[in-house]
Amino acid sequence: MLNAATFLHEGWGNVLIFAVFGVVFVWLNLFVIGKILLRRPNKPEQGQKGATYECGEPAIGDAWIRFDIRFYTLTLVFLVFDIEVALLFPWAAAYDVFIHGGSGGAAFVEVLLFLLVLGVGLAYVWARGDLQWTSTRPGRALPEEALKGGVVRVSEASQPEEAPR
Amino acid sequence: MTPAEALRSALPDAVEEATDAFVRVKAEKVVEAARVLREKCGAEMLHQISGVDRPPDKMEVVYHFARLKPAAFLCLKVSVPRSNPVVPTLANEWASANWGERETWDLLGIRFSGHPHPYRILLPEDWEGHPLRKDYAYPVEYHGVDCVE
Amino acid sequence: MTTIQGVRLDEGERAAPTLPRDILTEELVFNMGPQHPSTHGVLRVVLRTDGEVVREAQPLIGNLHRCCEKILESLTYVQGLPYVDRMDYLGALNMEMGLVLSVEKAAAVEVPKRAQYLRVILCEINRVISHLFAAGQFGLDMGAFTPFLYMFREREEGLTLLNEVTGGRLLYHYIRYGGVTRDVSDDWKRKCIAWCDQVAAHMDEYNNLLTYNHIFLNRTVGVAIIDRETALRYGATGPILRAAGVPRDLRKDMPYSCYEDFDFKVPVGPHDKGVVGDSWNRHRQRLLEIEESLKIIRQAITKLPAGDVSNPKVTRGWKAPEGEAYVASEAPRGEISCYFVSDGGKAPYRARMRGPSFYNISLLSETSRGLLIGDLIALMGSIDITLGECDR
Amino acid sequence: MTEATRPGRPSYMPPPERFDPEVEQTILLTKAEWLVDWSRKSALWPLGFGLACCAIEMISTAMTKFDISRFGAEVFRATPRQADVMIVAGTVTHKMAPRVQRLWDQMADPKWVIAMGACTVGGGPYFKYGYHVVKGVDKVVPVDIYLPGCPPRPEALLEAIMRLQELVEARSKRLNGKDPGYTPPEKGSRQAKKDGLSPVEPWETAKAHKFDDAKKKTEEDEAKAKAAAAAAKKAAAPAAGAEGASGAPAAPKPERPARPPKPPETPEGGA
Repeated sequence: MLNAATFLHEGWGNVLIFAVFGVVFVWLNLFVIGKILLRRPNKPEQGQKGATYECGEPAIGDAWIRFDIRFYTLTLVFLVFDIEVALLFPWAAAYDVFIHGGSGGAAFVEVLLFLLVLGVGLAYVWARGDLQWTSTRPGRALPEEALKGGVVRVSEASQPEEAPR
Repeated sequence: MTPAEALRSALPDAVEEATDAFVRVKAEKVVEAARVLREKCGAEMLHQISGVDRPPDKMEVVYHFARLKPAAFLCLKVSVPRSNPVVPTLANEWASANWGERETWDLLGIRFSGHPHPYRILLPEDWEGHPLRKDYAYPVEYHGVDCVE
Repeated sequence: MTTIQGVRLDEGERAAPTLPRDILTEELVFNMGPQHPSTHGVLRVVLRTDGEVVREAQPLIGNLHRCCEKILESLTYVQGLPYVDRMDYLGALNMEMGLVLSVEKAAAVEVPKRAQYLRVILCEINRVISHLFAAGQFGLDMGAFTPFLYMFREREEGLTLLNEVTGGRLLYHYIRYGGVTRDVSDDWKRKCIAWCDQVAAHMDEYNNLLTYNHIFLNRTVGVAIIDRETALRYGATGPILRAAGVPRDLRKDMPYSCYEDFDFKVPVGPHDKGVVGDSWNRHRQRLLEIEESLKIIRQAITKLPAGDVSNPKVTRGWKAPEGEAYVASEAPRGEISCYFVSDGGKAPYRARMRGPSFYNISLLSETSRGLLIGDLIALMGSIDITLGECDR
Repeated sequence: MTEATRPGRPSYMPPPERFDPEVEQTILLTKAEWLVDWSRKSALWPLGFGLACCAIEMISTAMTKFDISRFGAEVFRATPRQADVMIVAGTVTHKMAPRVQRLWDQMADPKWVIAMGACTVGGGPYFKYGYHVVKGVDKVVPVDIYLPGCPPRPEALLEAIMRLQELVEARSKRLNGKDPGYTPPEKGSRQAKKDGLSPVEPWETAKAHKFDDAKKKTEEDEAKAKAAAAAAKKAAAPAAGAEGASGAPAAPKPERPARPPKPPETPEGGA
């Protein structure tokens, strides 16, 4: 039951203090000192200040393009293993509890099982070649055997090297 | 085989004037002449393209080819009327002619027919006039920045 | 055909989708523009990439066009010389040689032997300094900052050496038609030989630091190969051509200014690592050329003949008689030559200067297809361009 | 040697930033502001922006022998967003001028410019016959420090940076009118307009950003000229008709010129 005593005892007091300090510090620096006292120059729209910087040139082409599919598969693979590591942290933190409880070995095997399952996913993606995120040879994103099979891979389709000019 | 003999034997009607330093060729035969220099005289690299403005009526394009073994420079000259200076392009066979001819067009106003990319190369696209001509008037102002103090 | 500010970019993939499934992914078009750490000056490259692989690179030059040829036609002979220095501000003395040799041949001006030897000594010091800068800059492009500092230590001493004789650190106006402006003292000769020994001693230090550095090897070996045929087709000369296996060095093939008196080797073609014509070979080529130049400097200093250093006939208002000439000489970045035409007037009628970087850059668009962007930087760093002589 | 009498001090100060009117009335802690300026002066990050020969001397200055890092300026930033000083090192040509202008706009305030080399100060060796060279970079960006030399020695660039540090440090004192060495220019002079101390007419600001709207303006002028010609033709036709009837009416008044005439150029104060 939350009341003043338990609030402070469980350490939420510290969290409150730090939160308040953080907010005040930022507000103080950005607005009070910067804007009012030290008169930070504020000229947002002078000439082409807002234009995107492209080495001194007016920006040609736009960044919001439908880029290659291989980047998408790569980010998915990264996401999976990122979460895997995130899940390992609590296990590692609580591992000594298992050891004292006598079932340290079982906990270890479970984690190995968990890693194995994800390892299979990695092996599949690796074999399929999607980790090869730059084309091995100009114009070819995949090793030769992937093409022989006549199956048009998504990433290979996006680089029609022989497309008629 | 010296360029003069090679060109006289291969293209008898094209050669207008031939000394030991250079060979003057008709404008429309310059591509064949370059090919003869490559095959017979061993010219392996187009070293330099220079345009020369000879007012009041002539303009010259001077090609220097480099021969590696034994090292020498073979000179080919083409003279065109100043009113309508057009020379067929060498850019399709000699890649170094691509930029050389663009610069000659940019600074001297000699057009190269059949050039894949006939834009100005050194000066901005909307620059008027060709500076290396003898009668070039210096610009007063360009895009708001005045050229003379 | 999309043309962006006069730049023609192939539009293969925007054509009708020829893919079995309608997956049309676009490509990123952007500028590696005039203000960029790795373009060595104001070169603008329009890039079309699909994220990492360069589909097409179109170099656009002209940002530093300083009207050198028009000025040479407007000023008198001696007044026009400083402008040629500013073409390749890293190898300024070799640029002066380019113009001076053509004019001397056309006007049949004879140059005393001592002046020719002095020209050789100072041009070779200038070449060593320029190659040190180029090698260090290439290391900087590949991410190694320390070798740049080490090489600059020798470069600064070389600059002070040149400063003592010519009066300028970077741009010298030292060579005149018919000779040079100032003689060298014995003390300077001793210092010059000491400097040569110092650079020679540090060469293996540079090699351990940069040339045989494992990361540098991975970044440059077999990357951005310019083969013999492409180099010749595009007119690329100098270290690029020699690294591609062509033994072409004007100091040996068409000797000028007493180069035939010195014996030195021309390093050519595939060096001990990498494929012929790749970025590593071009880098190694420059370091080997430094060692050769040091040999030339030592021989030239020991064999320096006596005599005056300039031709008295050439005064301030000197005019070249009618005639024309075309003489090429070996600058650090390639072959510089001047097609000089004179009509006897107070100024050259036409002085067409050939900047080697102008032709070295033109092969960028063909050799950069299919490279990664990091390898494109290796290509541009290894062909070592200065925009002053490219745009003139 | 007090601040005001130090030899070689520029007779006028560079343009201060223009401040928001509502900030003007608040009390000023000059001590705090001086502290920020004092710290800002020792961390002037130059924009890595070498054009020609002077860039090589700028690199030599950044190297170990002349060591620009003694002044905290060895961090050459590649993007203008993180740079404080734009050292324009090399010849600015007409093709490069809009890019220099754009880079200057894209730099974050407060920002300064060192015009390094004779070409940027006033066209240098290319003044007379250089048709493609801008005669001085101050036609493109407002310059703080002019550094002559072709190329200037690294020591000269270091002195330019020291001189700029004095200007940066004196910024707060100058703005509050407490800087003895700074005499504010008289009202309405070109220098006052550059300093932002007196109002600037619209066509004068247009001079600074001409590159992109130059084309737009020429099209507008042509359109107006066409309209004026059409109007004149229409007015002339009826006038000719009515000519005989009631004597010659006055010729139709010519169309007012599109742009108000520019006031005569006042002499440049002090520069």
